[in-house]
Amino acid sequence: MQNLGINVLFEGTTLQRLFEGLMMTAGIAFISIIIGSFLGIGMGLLRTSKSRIVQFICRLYLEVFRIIPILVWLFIVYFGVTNALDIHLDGEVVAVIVFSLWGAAEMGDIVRGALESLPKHQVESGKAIGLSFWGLYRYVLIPQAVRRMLPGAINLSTRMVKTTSLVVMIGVIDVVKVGQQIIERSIIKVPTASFWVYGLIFILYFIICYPLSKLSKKLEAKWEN
Amino acid sequence: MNKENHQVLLEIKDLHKEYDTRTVLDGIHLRVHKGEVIVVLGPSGCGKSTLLRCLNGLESIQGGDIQFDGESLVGSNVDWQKTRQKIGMVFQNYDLFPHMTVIENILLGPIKVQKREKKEVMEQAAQLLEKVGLSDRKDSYPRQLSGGQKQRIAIVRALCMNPEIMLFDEVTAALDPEMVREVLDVILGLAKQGMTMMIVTHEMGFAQAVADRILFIDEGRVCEISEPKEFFTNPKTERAQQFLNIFQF
Amino acid sequence: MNKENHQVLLEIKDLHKEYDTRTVLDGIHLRVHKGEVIVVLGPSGCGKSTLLRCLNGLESIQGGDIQFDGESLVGSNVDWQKTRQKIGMVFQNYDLFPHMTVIENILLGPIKVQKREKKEVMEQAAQLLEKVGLSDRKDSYPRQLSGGQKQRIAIVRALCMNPEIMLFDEVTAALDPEMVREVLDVILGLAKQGMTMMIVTHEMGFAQAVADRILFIDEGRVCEISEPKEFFTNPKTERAQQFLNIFQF
Amino acid sequence: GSKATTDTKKEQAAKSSIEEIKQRGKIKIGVFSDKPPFGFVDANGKNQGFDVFIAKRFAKDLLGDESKVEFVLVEAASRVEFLQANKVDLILANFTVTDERKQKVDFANPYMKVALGVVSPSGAPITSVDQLKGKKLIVNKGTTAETFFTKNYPDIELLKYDQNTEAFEALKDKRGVALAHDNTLLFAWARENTGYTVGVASLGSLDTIAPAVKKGDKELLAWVNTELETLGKENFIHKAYDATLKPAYGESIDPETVVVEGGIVK
Amino acid sequence: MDINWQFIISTLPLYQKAAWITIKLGFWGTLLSLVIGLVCSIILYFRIKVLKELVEIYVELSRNTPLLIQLFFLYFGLTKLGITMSETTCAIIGLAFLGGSYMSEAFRSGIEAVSKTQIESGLSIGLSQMQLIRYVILPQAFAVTMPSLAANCIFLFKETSIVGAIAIAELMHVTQDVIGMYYQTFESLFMLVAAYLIIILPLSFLLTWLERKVRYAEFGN
Ligand SMILES: Nc1ncnc2c1ncn2[C@@H]1O[C@H](COP(=O)(O)OP(=O)(O)OP(=O)(O)O)[C@@H](O)[C@H]1O
Ligand SMILES: Nc1ncnc2c1ncn2[C@@H]1O[C@H](COP(=O)(O)OP(=O)(O)OP(=O)(O)O)[C@@H](O)[C@H]1O
Ligand SMILES: [Mg+2]
Ligand SMILES: [Mg+2]
Repeated sequence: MQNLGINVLFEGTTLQRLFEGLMMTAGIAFISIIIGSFLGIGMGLLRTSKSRIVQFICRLYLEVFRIIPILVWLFIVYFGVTNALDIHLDGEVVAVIVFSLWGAAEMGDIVRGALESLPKHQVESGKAIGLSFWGLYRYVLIPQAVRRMLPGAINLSTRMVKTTSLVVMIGVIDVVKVGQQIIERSIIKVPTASFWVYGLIFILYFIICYPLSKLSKKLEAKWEN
Repeated sequence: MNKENHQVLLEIKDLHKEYDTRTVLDGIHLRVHKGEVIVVLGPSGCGKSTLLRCLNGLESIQGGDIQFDGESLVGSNVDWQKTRQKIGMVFQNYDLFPHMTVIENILLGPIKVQKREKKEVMEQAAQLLEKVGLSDRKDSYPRQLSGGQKQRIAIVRALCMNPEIMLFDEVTAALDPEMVREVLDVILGLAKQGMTMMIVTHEMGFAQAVADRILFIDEGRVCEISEPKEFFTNPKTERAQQFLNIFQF
Repeated sequence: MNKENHQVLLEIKDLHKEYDTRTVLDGIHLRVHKGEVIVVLGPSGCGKSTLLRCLNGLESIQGGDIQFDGESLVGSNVDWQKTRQKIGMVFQNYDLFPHMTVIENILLGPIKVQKREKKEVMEQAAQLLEKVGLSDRKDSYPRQLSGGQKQRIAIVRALCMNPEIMLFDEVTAALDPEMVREVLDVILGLAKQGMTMMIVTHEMGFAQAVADRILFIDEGRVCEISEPKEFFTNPKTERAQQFLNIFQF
Repeated sequence: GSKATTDTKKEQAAKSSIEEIKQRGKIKIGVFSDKPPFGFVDANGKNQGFDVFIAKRFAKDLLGDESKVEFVLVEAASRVEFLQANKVDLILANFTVTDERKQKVDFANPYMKVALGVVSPSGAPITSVDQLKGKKLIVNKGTTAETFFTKNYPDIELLKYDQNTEAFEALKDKRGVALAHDNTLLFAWARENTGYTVGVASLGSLDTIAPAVKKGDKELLAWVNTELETLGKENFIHKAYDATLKPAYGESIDPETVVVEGGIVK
Repeated sequence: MDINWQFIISTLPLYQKAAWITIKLGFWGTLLSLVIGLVCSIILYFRIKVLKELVEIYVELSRNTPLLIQLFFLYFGLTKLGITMSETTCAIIGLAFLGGSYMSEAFRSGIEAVSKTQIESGLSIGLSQMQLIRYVILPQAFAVTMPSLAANCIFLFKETSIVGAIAIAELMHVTQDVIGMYYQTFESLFMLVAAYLIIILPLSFLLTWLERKVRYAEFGN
């Protein structure tokens, strides 16, 4: 029986499909992380604005994305927004949109934290050598903030990778779904399939996320002094 | 000290500065001539830092006028970015940018702000580094430097913009005595070369040695302005006498 | 200064301290008598802080012996928790516990470590606070105090354990001159009351005023040990002379 | 205002739905990817199963080639949304007809019927639903069994799982005393897993399974119904049964308990 | 948009029950996470041999793999090894397993943020190691790390949505289930969001309040 179980992984194109599923998972996560990071930096800059209204709106945006589950967002965008605007978007695209927006919210908070943690005299000494507002951010603040936010950002990234399994609700086949397809196909004949398939997926996730968290630890240590 | 005859570089007239409703600077008058070194003394919280920060536009002012090089620094249409290039400032906290090497720190202003030629700036930087004895630390990061070295680099960074006046705000307050000396020696050197400077310091020996005039401030007002010898041996006001007593055991 | 006749409280014999392979203290000898005030001077990095830290068990030592109150502080069976109660120490950085009020800071040691009666400790604390002029700040948090006030509280906190000796490591290094004075006045007061102390400081005037003996260290070795008047006017070694020159402009 | 626009949109969709599919050259059909033997993905990544078999035939008859179908893989909880948001033209995902669902989508005539069964360990067999009172019964989310028990036996505690495998695993782990599902599947499973019997072989009224189209899509609905009628004449659903269900269920099950030909339940 | 209020009212009891389950799971999950995180971070602080390595492996394993699969192993896997736990127990353990590593990281960075001079001045008034942890290190670490602890709490409460996979009728489970049965998608999602708001907003306010309180001493407002 045990042998039979692991054999499920090597039938036909199973491994290839698991790999494709993994790429879907990782692809959606990484594209979203990248877009989300850029949006998040903008968001973080906005959140340091002195305008109360801007602050309020940004805060609201963050809380809305924090509290409303991602699944709901996927439903809203995939079924609701595309229908209301009468456009068609692929599930993958919607997934990227939703995860990017979520990433932007969370990343914005991380960036804000990083910017606020910079000593005030950095701003002043930047000004004192005549840097313009943008020069100040471009050369002085953002490069320093990036270092401080990296651990948090990478942490967020692993969370995003792990959350992608929800996209199956809008018809995108991620690695977990592929796994379930394989398991279910073998439901009657190979009951131990689930152990092997989930075991493999567990390892695959670990393979993606572990280097990330290792990297964050490394950078954290490197930039500590 | 006949610098009084020189051209007036900076003129402060009846300067008022308030935080919320608290008056911090209450009618400061001062004329700084080209090449003159003014040391600002006064008890903690009297407004010394605030005065320097106002000159550099880091604080808005509530009344009076500041004339720099014949132009007013008051009002909303002052081009601070341009003005700050002519006014170098070094703070107490080592304010180097920690993510850049020494030379990157120095080049940032001249190249990105003043749009000067890299080669020319590099030469100037090399000269200045030589002068402060740090030619070999060009590619170090600030964290690899001692406090005194950091402050000397900060001075070079400011000088490399070719400012017309330098403002120093307790640049040695957080340093060990030997490092204090390193930094103060650099400033003494600048004084000899005729740099116009305003210096806030707590080193009385240094103040006496470097100053053309001492400006003693108390509670936001100018209490006394006199030559150093006179100030230290024979202060006019009782407040100044009290202040000097602190340093006597 | 006839304290030499008093009982020896602390005896350091041929103390060696290494970090990795670098020798930082290289055979220090010193005898501190009851009621004596030793000021430790020396250039930055010479090992002053390390010396004090060794006395308090914050650093392990690689050779020599320390005798405190007749007992050796070397070896693995030293009860540091007990010893540290008799050795008060105040550092440069305001090391009050930021999450506790002033009085909680003061009571922590006496009550949790020494298991003394709260009431009795409270009385002592009140007296000491009175002495340093901070009776009214009992319930403030450290962040609500100025640097000088924090250091005075840190001294009270150490004193409240009834130590037999106090170690001060540049307690005024990060302070404004007026605050420096506040804190040094407290220490001067302690000296008058006959507290045994070892003080690392960069305030030469104060050192001269407070010290019974000056210990001048250079590169981990005792260079000179003499009475303050002699040290300041007529140092025996060239190294000491160089050191003193730093403070002259 | 918004209601009016949605209405016109619906009409437009209704008017031209077949035209649109033909223009597109592909019919989008929502199927399951993890519910063998109805809709699943085989070892080579191809969609297979009873629903898929029928879907391919629909494509062939509508567009002339069975490859002109795009399978959209749906989940039980999002089937209706896929229709409403025009993500698919048709749902062929083991979709049980219920009154609630009729308000949201238009069902065509059925192509299959199910009866529920209850499987339990042979050692402690459950032979009537009454035995289940106060005990835990395992069901699958989004299945007929779930709807049936929720509606008719609200006092039976249900343990609901997403996947069939999980449900069967849970039964093996004795998380519930029995498991309710389509009886056909249960028979097939019990045959492979000794020690379990389908104690309740058939339960409640027969539910039917039908293709579903977007609410108001009269044209496609009519086409599907005619198609089912035509297919009935050649006993196509039986062929589908032989090709997809029989390998799973074996000989012991009478196809007539499952198959509905011509869209008419006999 | 027509909202089917009748449907909403009819599912109210269902959601209410689910909300309590979510709260219960979130509460215990968070509480256990805090305990695990605390213990782990203390082990890391003291660098206790073997245990330290184990903690490090645990943290990496738990942070870098999805809760869903962790739960399957707890729920289906352990049963094969003869350990059968109820759904709720599995869910709480799963949440604690995941949350523990997040909390441990938060505490760790908090402890690391406590300056060396604080530790030394604690030692110099004669505190023992345990007293040092109890009176000096933890209170300060707590104040520093409170924002990330709060974020983790909210994260864990939301993460309860995963445990629906092992047949626990929490909010997400119920929502998906109701949608699958009745297809009142909008209404069901509306209920879900409302329920999360009702749970998480007060929680968020409570945590902000707590954060203020904890940080007041050290940081003021
Ligand atoms: N941002 C601010 N908001 C409100 N009050 C301020 C601010 N900055 C400074 N002050 C107050 O203004 C007064 C003058 O401050 P300033 O820093 O100029 O004093 P200083 O003479 O430089 O003192 P020190 O010697 O301690 O540096 C002080 O009473 C201070 O409390
Ligand atoms: N933890 C450490 N590891 C390695 N070397 C150290 C460590 N602490 C101090 N040192 C080195 O030991 C020497 C003595 O240091 P110490 O802090 O005792 O000097 P100091 O006399 O107190 O100087 P300062 O006046 O700057 O405080 C220095 O060269 C220093 O670099
Ligand atoms: Mg100042
Ligand atoms: Mg030292």
